[in-house]
Amino acid sequence: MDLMKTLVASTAICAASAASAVELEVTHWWTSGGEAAAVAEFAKAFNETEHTWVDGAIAGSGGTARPIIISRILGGDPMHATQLNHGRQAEELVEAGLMLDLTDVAEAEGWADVVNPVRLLDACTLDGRVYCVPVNIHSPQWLWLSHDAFEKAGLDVPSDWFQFVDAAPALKEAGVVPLAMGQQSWQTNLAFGAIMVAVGGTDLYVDILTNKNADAAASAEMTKVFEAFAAARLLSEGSNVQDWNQATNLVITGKAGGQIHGDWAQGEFQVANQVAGEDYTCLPGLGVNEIIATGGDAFYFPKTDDPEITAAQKELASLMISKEVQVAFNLKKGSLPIRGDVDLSAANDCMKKGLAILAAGNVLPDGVNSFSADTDGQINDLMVEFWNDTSITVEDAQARYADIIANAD
Amino acid sequence: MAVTDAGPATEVAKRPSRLFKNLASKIAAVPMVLVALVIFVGCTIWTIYHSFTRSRLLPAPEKWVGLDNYERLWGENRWLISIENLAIYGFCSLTLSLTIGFVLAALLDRKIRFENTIRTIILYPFALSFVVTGLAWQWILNPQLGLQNVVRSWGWESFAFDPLNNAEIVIFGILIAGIWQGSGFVMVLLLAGMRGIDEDIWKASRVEGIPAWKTYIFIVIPMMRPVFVTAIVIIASGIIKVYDLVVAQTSGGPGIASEVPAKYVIEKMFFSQNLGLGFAASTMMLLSVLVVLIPWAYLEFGGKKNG
Amino acid sequence: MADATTNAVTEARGPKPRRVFSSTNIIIYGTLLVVCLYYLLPLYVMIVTSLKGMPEIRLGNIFSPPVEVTFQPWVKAWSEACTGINWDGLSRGFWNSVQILVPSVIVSIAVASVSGYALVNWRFKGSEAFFTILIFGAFIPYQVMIYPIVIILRDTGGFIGDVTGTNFRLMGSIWGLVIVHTIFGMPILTLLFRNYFTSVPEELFKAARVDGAGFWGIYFKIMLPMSLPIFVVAMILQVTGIWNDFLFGVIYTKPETYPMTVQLNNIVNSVQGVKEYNVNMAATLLTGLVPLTIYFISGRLFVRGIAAGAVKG
Amino acid sequence: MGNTTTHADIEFEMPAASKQSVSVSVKDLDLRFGSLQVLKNLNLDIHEGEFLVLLGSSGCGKSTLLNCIAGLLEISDGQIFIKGRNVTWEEPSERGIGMVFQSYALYPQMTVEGNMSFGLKNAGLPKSEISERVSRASEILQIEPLMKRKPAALSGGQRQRVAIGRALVRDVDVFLFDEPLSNLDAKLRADLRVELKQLHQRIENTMIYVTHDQVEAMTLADRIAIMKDGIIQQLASPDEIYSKPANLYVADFIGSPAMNLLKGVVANGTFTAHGVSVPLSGYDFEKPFEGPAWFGIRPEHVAIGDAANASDTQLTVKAEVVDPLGSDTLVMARLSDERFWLRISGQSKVKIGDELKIGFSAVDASLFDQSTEIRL
Repeated sequence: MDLMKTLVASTAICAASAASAVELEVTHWWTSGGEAAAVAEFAKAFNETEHTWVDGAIAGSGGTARPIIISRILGGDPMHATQLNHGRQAEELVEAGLMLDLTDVAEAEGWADVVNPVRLLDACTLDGRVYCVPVNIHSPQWLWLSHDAFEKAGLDVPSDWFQFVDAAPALKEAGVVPLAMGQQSWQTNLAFGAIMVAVGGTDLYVDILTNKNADAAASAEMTKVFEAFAAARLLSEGSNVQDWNQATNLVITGKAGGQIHGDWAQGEFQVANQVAGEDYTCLPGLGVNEIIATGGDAFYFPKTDDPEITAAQKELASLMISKEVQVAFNLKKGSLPIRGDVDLSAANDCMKKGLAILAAGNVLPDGVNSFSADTDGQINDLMVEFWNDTSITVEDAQARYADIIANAD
Repeated sequence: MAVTDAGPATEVAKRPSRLFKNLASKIAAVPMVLVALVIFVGCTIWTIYHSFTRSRLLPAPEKWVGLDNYERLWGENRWLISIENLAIYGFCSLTLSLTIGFVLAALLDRKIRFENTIRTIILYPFALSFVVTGLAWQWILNPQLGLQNVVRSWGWESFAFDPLNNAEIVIFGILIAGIWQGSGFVMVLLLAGMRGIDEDIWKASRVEGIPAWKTYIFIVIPMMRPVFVTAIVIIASGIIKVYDLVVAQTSGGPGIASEVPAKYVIEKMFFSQNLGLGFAASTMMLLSVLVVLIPWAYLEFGGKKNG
Repeated sequence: MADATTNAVTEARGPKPRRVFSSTNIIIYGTLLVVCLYYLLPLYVMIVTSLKGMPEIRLGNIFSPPVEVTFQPWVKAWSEACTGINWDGLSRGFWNSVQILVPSVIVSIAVASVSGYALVNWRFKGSEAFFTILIFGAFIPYQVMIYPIVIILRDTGGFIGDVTGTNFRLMGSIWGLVIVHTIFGMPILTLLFRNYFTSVPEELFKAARVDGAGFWGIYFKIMLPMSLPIFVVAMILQVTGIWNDFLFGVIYTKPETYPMTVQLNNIVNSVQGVKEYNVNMAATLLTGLVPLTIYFISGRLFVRGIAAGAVKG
Repeated sequence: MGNTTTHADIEFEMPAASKQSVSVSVKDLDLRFGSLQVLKNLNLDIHEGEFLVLLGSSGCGKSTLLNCIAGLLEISDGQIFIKGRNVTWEEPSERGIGMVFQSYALYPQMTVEGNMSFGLKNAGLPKSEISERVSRASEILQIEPLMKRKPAALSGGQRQRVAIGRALVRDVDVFLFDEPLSNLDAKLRADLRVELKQLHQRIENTMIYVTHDQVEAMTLADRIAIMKDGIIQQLASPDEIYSKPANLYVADFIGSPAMNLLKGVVANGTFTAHGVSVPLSGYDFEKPFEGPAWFGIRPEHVAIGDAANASDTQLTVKAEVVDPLGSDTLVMARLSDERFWLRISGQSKVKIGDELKIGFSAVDASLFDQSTEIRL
């Protein structure tokens, strides 16, 4: 990997502080098959410098990892780098001066020019300073369909959400659960967001997420979204799984017809050696609108007093955003790279679809970046309750939703 | 308290400072006093104070918002369901643990054979964590792979036992696992208490011809009050804190049907990053504990101070 | 017994005949058998599942014994299962757990037993009030305390470091973890020790004072040797609690020193495509092995210890 | 001889026969638990080599007083001197005392030898000295064969002997006994009582002994302090306590069966109760008195039959209950509507319903003021 070495050497930081070898502890919650393989790419690249990557994976989800990350930062014993959803979530830690300022690296490498969409870098920026490295783009609004399952039911693979709903009774008859859905609340909320874009349209979506327009949340268009969501919940009966990748596995094995999930599900299909277009089909925007929201993951670097560690942290930051690592990482993760200037010819069908949409600029803001974790949590709670309790009416749910949006921050 | 200067005393000893009397014992009590004051009282006050603030990801003592967090808390469906679940779980868990523990203890007390083996079998789940307990029972109660499937494969096709995916009874699915884990310890406590009861009581009741079950209910149980108190403290403190079990078994689902307050607190604090709301919820939990505990503590410790 | 009265003189002599299959016995042993099955079922399922291969598990019957016994899941759980990019299973966590366990158990029991002893024999003004507060403390969910304790440990550790001129820290060091386990073990343990020491005759304590033994003399030479049963109880409770702890272990340690439970969580919650139930069960059993062994070995002592005084209010 | 006491203040005069220096002195002792006053302004001097018994019913404060002297209870006010040294705030072990408890309080995990040497080890004595003292004490108490045993392997009597030995080895001036014989059965109790008495005669240390058993008190004590409600009612020799009780409480407490008490009036040198009249010419009044009073006479001071002829007062009563005890027989009759006990010879054949001629004299009696209950 000579190329890597040159690349690293060319960065301003490395030149500045010919750092001696240190160990960097990196915390993240990427532990599923595809995720772990992707992290390994980071580690591999970093270990090829003189430094060492100490992996601090915490399985579960951000909820398990977050108290650990935050208490260690608060306690003055931080890890050296950590995954956090960027945007609103880490704001307070940055404001408290606990995070390393990466502005010099960002300016030296011209991140502002290479990161696409630039909103991802904005999410890392507070008062003009850059505090995190975006590493990938994730879009939640995808429908994943199992060819096996539709074959069993003797149907063609649908090309959008509405066809999928029409096909559901036949799938049921064939003993296939139409829609796989994990029990965790964020998964139901994700599905809601996807249906909202597909059924309600992008204007409605933007109006609610960006403008937090409670009137829009109470509108008749939104009622349609809730009705569609209410109909969808009837399709998931019998999918009693917890984790998203278990739900994805139902699709992979043909036990379920489809799953509404983010593009990271791609990684699971890949690990299972499935080929897009042959074994499964992916429909961005649920096949209705060719549009995706761009959320993603980012890495933050807690401040330390040790200049050697600070140097190594900056080195890791620049490594994570470098072209080579971006390609290697995102191919494994199934997500899109955050820079438009990389060659992704190795990408599969689904990724290419995503890249094309991204290149066309058909992007939407993501819920995580728009709402505070608190509001997001409230919507999660509402959606999972609504999804699982069919006695809640559409009107009732919509009223509560509008209420949350009215008080959102 | 002055020293009385009396009689033909050759000397009058000055009372040494009370502070240094038995100094070693006072030093030894320092950890307890520190834990009680700094951790339990101090942190509780800290928590209560911050429940009135708009603390989000980090504690923000300067952002005072009054009762806002409490208003929101009691307006949330999920909190109400959590409270209701805790009440159901708490009541059932307490009564069932005590009943099962007592019945088992009474059976083992009948001088049976294999007592040691049976006792070990009943007690061993206590060695396992709630996470393990939750996983094992999630697995057994899994409708596709577990009990339901097995009974159906024996030919009882209509058999339905799927508590973890039925919002109406999911809390009882958790209860099954909770009882499994904790009742053995209750049994051991009560058995120990039973063994401590004077043999003569049994002789007396035999002479008077009182049936065994009546002796247990009317004579043995009242005599075992201290043991029951210990057992109740241990069970109840576990009930309030029930979290891992729910997370491992159902993650609060289906929907929000098996949510509990401790889980609400933790998720509001760490998932939703709304520390203020989480603190408000934990203050409410604390308040309910106080309402139950204060009368008990008064009866238990206030009455026999000089006894 | 009605027939016995008719021929009382000839029949009712000597010891009462013992009937092995009396209805009472059948009910008692029958009930106990059912109860034992209920308690053993999960353990059985875990063991059986951990010995099956994945194809067999998919076939469905979780109660059927394995057709083909395989120890592969155990090997995998111990040394191969992975989290993130680490592929070394539980083996590493085992020793980490031992290193956390030993000092935590010793310190927490030492502090609680001394506190209980001071509460009973060396009362001071307000000692009962402190004890009541401790008992209230048993009802506070740990998670609520995480942030304030983090801050306290940070500042205390930093203070000690400043005073001693070293870069001593409590956060992130094993002593921080020991302190946390001591704090949260304190309510129940102090209750146990207090109740036990209350049952020791007061005259013994008086005699020792006349004999010139002080606070520590009486504790070490009189109370400690008398209290073996309750120490066994405390030890078993603490070993179980600390070994099974996940929350504090993960917050107060670093990846190299993660205890076994953290790695168990990582293995169980890291799904590589299909959930490998057999590996999960094996990992679960491996993690539970230490407390389980302790229970199976010293269960009798545990029961005796509780009977020896833990039950007195 | 000794002095009588009043509620208000207590003064003592050294008995002429044993005029010795004071060993233990308690001055103005107060003990309060919160608002509860357990010991009130208590004064007590105990002479060197004296065997003092604190006697009273349970809850009278006798054990509490002993614990205060031992330093096991922190007093609220007052002072305590042992051997002329003010020990009020000293640790129990520094006071020069040895103590024996009702429940023996042997350290269960130590051998007999370990029990006896524990205090000496704490005091930091050299090994040779410890073993010498232990063997001397074990010889005195004849417990040498038990030295390697643990307390659990000993009988009750043996345990108490070890407990005494533990106090003995301390080589102290004052021994404190807290109901040491109460946990033993009757036979053993009598045996050990004798041994204790012999022990005292042999080592001649000061001993303070708490009991509720008046036989123990009468047989062992040089002086007895009878306590009630935290106050010493009377401090005197057993003989004086028995024959000249200082107040109604003491009179009623000492003696079995208790002193016969008649309620009446003293006027013109005569005590008059319902149906009884006793001339008081032979009675040694403390000071002249007239008014309502109690007249007390012990059962054995009542003469029966012909012997009654010599008495000042003679009456006839009917036997209602007859309790033969072997050596003598107790007879209950009724006089002035009160129960009236008589002690007669074990040989006499009295049956229920028999008419008995009895007589008694004021010289053997005790009179108490009805209002103050103090001896007249």
